[in-house]
Amino acid sequence: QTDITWWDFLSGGDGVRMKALIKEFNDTHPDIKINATTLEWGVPFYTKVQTSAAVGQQPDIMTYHMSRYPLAVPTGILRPFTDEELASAGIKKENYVDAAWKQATFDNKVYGIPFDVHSIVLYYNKTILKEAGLLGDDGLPKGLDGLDNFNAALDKIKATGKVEYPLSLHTDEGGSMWRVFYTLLSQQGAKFIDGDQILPGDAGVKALKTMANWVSSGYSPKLISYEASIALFTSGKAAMHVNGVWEVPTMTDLAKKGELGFEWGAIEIPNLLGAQATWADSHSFAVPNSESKPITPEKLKAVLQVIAWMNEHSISWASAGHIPAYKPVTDSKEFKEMQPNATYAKLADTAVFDPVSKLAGVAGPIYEATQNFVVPALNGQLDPEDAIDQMREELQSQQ
Amino acid sequence: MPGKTIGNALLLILTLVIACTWAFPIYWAIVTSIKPEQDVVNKTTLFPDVFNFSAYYYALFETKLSTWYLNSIVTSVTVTVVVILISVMCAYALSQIVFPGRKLLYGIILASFMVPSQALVISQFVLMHKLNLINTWGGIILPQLIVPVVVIVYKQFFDSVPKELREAAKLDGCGEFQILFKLYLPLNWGITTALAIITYIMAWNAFLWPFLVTNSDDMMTITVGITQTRDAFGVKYARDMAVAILAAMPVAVAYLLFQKRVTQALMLSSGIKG
Amino acid sequence: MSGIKLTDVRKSFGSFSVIHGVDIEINQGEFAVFVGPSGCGKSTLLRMIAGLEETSGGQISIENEDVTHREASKRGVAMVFQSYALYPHLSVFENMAFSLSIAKRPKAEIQEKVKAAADILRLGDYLQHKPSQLSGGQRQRVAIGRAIVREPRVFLFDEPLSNLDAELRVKMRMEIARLHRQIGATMVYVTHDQVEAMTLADKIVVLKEGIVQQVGAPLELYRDPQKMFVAGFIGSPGMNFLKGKVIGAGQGSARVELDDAPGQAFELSTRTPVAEGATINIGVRPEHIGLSNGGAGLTLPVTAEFTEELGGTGYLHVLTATNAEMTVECRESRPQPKEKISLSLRVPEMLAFDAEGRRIS
Amino acid sequence: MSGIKLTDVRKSFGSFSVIHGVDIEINQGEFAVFVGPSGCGKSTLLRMIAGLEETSGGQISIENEDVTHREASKRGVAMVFQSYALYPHLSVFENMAFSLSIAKRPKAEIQEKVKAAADILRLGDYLQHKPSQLSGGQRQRVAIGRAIVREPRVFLFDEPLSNLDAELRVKMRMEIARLHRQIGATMVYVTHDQVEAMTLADKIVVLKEGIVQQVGAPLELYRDPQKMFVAGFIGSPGMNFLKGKVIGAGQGSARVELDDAPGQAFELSTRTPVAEGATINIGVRPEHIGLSNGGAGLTLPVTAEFTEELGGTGYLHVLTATNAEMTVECRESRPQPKEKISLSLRVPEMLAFDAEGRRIS
Amino acid sequence: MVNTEKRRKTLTAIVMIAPFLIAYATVFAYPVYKMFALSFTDAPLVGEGQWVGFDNYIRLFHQKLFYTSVWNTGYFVVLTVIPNTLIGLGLALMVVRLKGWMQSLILVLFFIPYILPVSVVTQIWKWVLDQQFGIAQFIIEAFTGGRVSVFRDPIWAMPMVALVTVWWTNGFNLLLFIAGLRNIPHDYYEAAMLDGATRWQCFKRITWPLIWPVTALVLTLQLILQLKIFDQVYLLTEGGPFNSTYVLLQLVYREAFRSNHGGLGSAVAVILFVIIVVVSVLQYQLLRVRER
Ligand SMILES: Nc1ncnc2c1ncn2[C@@H]1O[C@H](COP(=O)(O)OP(=O)(O)OP(=O)(O)O)[C@@H](O)[C@H]1O
Ligand SMILES: Nc1ncnc2c1ncn2[C@@H]1O[C@H](COP(=O)(O)OP(=O)(O)OP(=O)(O)O)[C@@H](O)[C@H]1O
Ligand SMILES: [Mg+2]
Ligand SMILES: [Mg+2]
Repeated sequence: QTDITWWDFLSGGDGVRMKALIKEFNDTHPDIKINATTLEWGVPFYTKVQTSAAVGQQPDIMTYHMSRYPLAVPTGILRPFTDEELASAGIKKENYVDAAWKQATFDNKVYGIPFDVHSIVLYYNKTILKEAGLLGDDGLPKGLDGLDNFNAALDKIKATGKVEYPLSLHTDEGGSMWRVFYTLLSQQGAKFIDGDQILPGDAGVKALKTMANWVSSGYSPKLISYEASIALFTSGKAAMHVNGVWEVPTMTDLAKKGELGFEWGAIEIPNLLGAQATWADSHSFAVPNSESKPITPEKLKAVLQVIAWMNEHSISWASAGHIPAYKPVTDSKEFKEMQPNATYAKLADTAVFDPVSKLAGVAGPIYEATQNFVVPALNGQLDPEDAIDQMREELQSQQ
Repeated sequence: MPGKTIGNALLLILTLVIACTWAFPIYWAIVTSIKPEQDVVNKTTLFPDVFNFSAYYYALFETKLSTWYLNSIVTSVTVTVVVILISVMCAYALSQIVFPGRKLLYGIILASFMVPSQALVISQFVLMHKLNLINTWGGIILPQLIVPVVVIVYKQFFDSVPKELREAAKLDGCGEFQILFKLYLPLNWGITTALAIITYIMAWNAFLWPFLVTNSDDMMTITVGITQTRDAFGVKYARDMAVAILAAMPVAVAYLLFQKRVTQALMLSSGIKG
Repeated sequence: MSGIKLTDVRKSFGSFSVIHGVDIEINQGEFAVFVGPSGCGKSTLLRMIAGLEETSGGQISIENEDVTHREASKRGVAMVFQSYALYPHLSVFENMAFSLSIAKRPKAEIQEKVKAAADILRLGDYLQHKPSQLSGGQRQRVAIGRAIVREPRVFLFDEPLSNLDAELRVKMRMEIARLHRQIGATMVYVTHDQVEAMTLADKIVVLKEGIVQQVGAPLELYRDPQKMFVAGFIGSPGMNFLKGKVIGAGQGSARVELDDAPGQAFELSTRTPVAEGATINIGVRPEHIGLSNGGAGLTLPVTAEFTEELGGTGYLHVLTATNAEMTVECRESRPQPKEKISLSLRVPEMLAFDAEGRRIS
Repeated sequence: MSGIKLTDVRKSFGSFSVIHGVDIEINQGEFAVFVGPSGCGKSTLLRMIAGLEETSGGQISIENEDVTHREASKRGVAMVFQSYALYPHLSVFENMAFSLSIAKRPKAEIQEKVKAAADILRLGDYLQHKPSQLSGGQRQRVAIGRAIVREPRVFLFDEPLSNLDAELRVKMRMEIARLHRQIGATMVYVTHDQVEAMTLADKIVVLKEGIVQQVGAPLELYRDPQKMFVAGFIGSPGMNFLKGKVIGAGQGSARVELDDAPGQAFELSTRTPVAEGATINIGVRPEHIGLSNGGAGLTLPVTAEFTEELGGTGYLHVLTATNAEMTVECRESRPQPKEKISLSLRVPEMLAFDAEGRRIS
Repeated sequence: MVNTEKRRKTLTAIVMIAPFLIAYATVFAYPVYKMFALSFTDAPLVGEGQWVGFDNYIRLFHQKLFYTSVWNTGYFVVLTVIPNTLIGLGLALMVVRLKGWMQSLILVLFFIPYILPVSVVTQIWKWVLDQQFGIAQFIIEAFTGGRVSVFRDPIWAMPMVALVTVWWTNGFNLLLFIAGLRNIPHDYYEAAMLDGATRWQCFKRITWPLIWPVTALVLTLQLILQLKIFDQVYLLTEGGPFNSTYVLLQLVYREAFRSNHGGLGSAVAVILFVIIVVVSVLQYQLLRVRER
């Protein structure tokens, strides 16, 4: 029997589903045993990976954000897979979403296998939107496209007097705000990093001012925590909520238990600033590299087997809101009928991944800079123009 | 003198109000933990409408709380016992036996009192790596074994034991170890309890070091472990509170049971000269 | 047989010499008391006998064995401390049984010996109590019991009663005397209270600054002190001293005149020759002074100051012509303060000392 | 003028009654001593006078003013505590100046008053010392000094000497007496040591279980105690009590036979009538017992036990025929232990008490 | 003979000291040495590095975050040490007047936070102070007119971390003070009362000077303890917002464990070490002067 040490950062609905997958794998594979550890998402997870690999106590397999590869690969923290290794496990490039696969490939070496594509969506409260006259007959919101329309809609919602906030955003944290900021940036067709320039032009300021306006106008709460941002929505105190697809299970579960008190839906983030675009990232599987204690071939074989199996069974992962990276699954009928995924699945076509840079990625410098400059600016603690300037300067210095 | 009585009653009420305010966050955490998650955010009531223990069910059966309990207990108890044992012997020798270098040694220990062990995390981490103790109980325990204050406090208390007692024991035929374990230790049982409690609380509550030295959630102590259940998803204030309360429970219950003795023991340490 | 013998025993702490060549012999079964003012080295001497203090010079033997360099626990001595030094965490029984259980004696034997000691000391009812639950006198008894249980050759007591109040002290004093009669072991008892010394001792050793002043039975020291120090130290209230001058020296006798009673010269028989004109100290005990004018001997005019009243007896404090203080025992009359009275002293009851305090009569 | 007057004063702690209606009058300038066994309520009474303890009933007046419900600081009393209660962080000077500086008196006045008190108490050299640098006696003097400085109408002392060793106690006792003579204020002094009471008091108040037993001058209590308790309490060593029976009762007199001296009936004059056959207690002081066979009065055959030797005097402990213990003062001879001897008691020196302890002769 | 006696004593002493000494040398003395040694190299967290002299220190002295951390650590110490001491004393003065079970109950209420693990404490306070649903927001609203996300506000963050710390650690100080107050004999107050002192005068002239040794002890313990701040900051604010709560130990953690710069991390640790030693020596001297 091969024991596999598995680390992930998945909790909430993700965690439940991943645990179920692991259990199923363990049950169906008596020769392999996955011992899973869940660590805290973000900085703590990637710090642990770092230190454990340094002392040769790294896991055999771990989940890894695609956006971090440019940061991770040069530091040698990831172990590349050879073509033979992949082939022997039956992992084929063509079965995976192309954009995602590419992200994990450097110098023709594959450093990780994508598992999903996930993005942010707009959750909405049908009851309230209807009252504000913003709900179409198809049950989808209407009149949200374009910033002016959107803001007018927020006003209308506010005018109903039914909610505290028309739009709940997780305004106190860099990660969440990066996703919104990057989405708004991309909708202007702008890039975060262009060559060695960071945030060229005014797009950054515009995106940030848009967000700051929501907060200062009282549409969105100031500096609230992740949980509170969701709770505002689920408790009916906010009409709309921008968050990752991973919160879909939260809504589904509450609705199922009848605790939600309203009908909900989720759509792609509306086109506010010119072009349809949404931030996206991928979860992937990777193997940490360790000089002191490299992974043994048997374990590697088992690990690849696990990865292949996980992808093949990723339909249940889709129920966590994600879009699987394994094409045979997304092509399946089952997936195509899954709600609300089907409603927003088209966002995959316009998804924008994080910039390919060692500044990018979860728990990377950009996240930190967003925390330090974007968050205060959108909460009115810093002038948006200054914030963008300082962010630019800070990141430039780290480039 | 009725004025005095009214003054005292007012003072009592004031004290009571402050004390209740002081403890309110704990009450609030408990109340939150037994409310249904939706009630938590929907209604701010000081008392739950319905009792709902699903958060506890979750904390107990869907996290590794019991593993973390075990890790915490094993490491904290070991740390406490070993710290007390090695410190008491060292302090006794320093206090009662004349041997060359004793002043120097005591000086070093006194100086170590000021050394922030937290500043040593890097080199201790390196050391644990060399000893191959990362992510093990031993790794958690070892660096917590040196608590110079314990030696210093013991020495002060031993210094103040009347020397006649020691002489009487000597005449009664005791050797040094017997004097220590049959006389000095039981005589200073109060301060031993205090030091053990303090050491235990320190070990149980230690965060930074166990956080650094453990990797897998099977090795984490409870203090570190519960920061790992901070789901990044959904609304689960009640769960967070339930987990927190369960984490605090063993020590809290022990404290409440032995409240008088703990208080008395800890008060002894006020006699320590800094 | 000799119980304890000290031969030229010396002790210094660093360069500070505390005991300067002490020779004492205490017979087996004898009750010896070391007295002397505070700091004279009584405790040090006792602790050297116990082996708690190293001996810097000389020899200590117990029952004819040289124990000078033997460990304390092997000398067969037991000590009762001023502070009792009871183990506060142990019950009375455990306190008394401590030494035996350290020696790993059988349970039954321990039980029996403690029982016997407790009976002697009437502690039977308190065996399960903790020291803190006992009165001062009971604690003292436990401390003694702890010593008895070990059946030592020598008992040492270091001011065992000074923590007790006056009443209890008298009682415990008697108990210790009774104990000595009962078990008959050699005992050495240190005190700075001369009443205790007088009432308890078979033999008193008077120490001063690490030097033995005089050794003898209580009444011997009282009646025939060799030094002025001893004369002043023994007896309560203390002896009165009056300054005088030798106005005529003969063979074995001298003519003396007191400063306070000029013109009333008298003849003293002397053991050692004294020079004419030498200063001399005359000692008279309070109970040997008469209040009446008449009677034989010297008449001393004094002024009464006040009387300390004890009921039957009173101690009258007076000032002499030269403003020296004197104490007089009075049984019947009580002069009023400021009253001028005359005291009568009888020559045979006077002790004479030379200027260095050596006895000359 | 009356210094302190207590009228039917009562005190209970919760439901536990401690003082049961005490009436005492102390004249201005008088030195009154409260004595009694431990726990009899002496301290409580004193603290009520001071105002540190509320009064449950009755009236307390100081110099004819009713102060029963006045605050402690307004009563014009100063108290010296057993523990001295010197402020350890203040120098001797500051300790003595404390009350004045609390009252915000001018610097010069404080300086002067403290100086004066320090002179009286011979503390001049120690004004800058901290209490911890002083000896026990000096601390006691500072505590007194702190009281003097306030120029109170009344000084209260609660066992001020019980923390001192025996020698120092005697000395401090005299100093307090001297102080009283010097400043002449009303003083109330609590002690459980009857020797202190005898030597210091103008008036002794004997308390037992919160009830006044007898009030009077020291020798009055000594010679004419109204209760057996007082007779036994006053005098050192204590009075001897012998049991007897009334074998014939007359008008103003009774025939009594002692259990220890059967057949030697004697006549006692009585103040209160006694019934025939009643048990009676005869008290005799140790100094009123003769050792010689001859002489008038009763002859009591006893067995000598041992003698406590004091030099001039010795206290002989004897056992009577019925195994009662007695103490006899002896001045000349010292009977040997176990020796059978006879004591002679003279009837006029006997005190008789009935079974309840009330004086009958 | 005298020598064998001495030798025997020394031997016993060595046997008694050995366990402590061995532990001390390995997990304490050696790491201290290693910390200094590492700070002069460019070693990663684990593994050997090159000797780089004072490069690490020079780098630190050019880093803004370093100064921020030093400043914040000091700010935190000021915010906790003195309030903690004063509040402890104030509460002790109130509690010590009570009797019996009432006193026990109130002591329990004040003391119980002390036994909670730090992560529980931070969890509870995050919830109590939650910007949307926190119950304490009612009070904050009453004072500021609006809700404040206290751990995300550069002005509020550090004081709030300090508040939580005071709440968490005050129980122990309270106990020390109560014990100290109980050790002041009642006689002193009675004597002062007879002398006509008011309550305030009693406090100023008797209680305060006599409780001073305990106060000094509390101050010293607090100072050393609070300089080592990491846990609460890490769990409550992670150093934000804009590094306004970034503290030295966090810098150690970041450099060594996140960025794998063992050498630079050690240099920060050395500086923290030096600061603590210097400050405690200074305070010790200061308190001693005050005592005389
Ligand atoms: N360990 C020591 N180091 C230095 N000097 C000491 C030591 N022990 C005692 N001395 C000194 O030796 C002298 C005699 O002390 P010792 O205790 O024998 O006196 P003592 O007669 O018992 O007095 P007391 O009646 O006060 O108990 C004193 O001057 C004391 O200061
Ligand atoms: N605060 C109190 N509460 C309850 N009972 C008390 C209190 N103070 C004293 N007592 C009781 O009152 C009685 C008299 O006490 P008090 O202190 O006056 O005795 P005392 O004569 O001074 O004794 P001692 O000689 O031992 O000092 C004792 O039984 C004591 O237990
Ligand atoms: Mg001594
Ligand atoms: Mg009393």
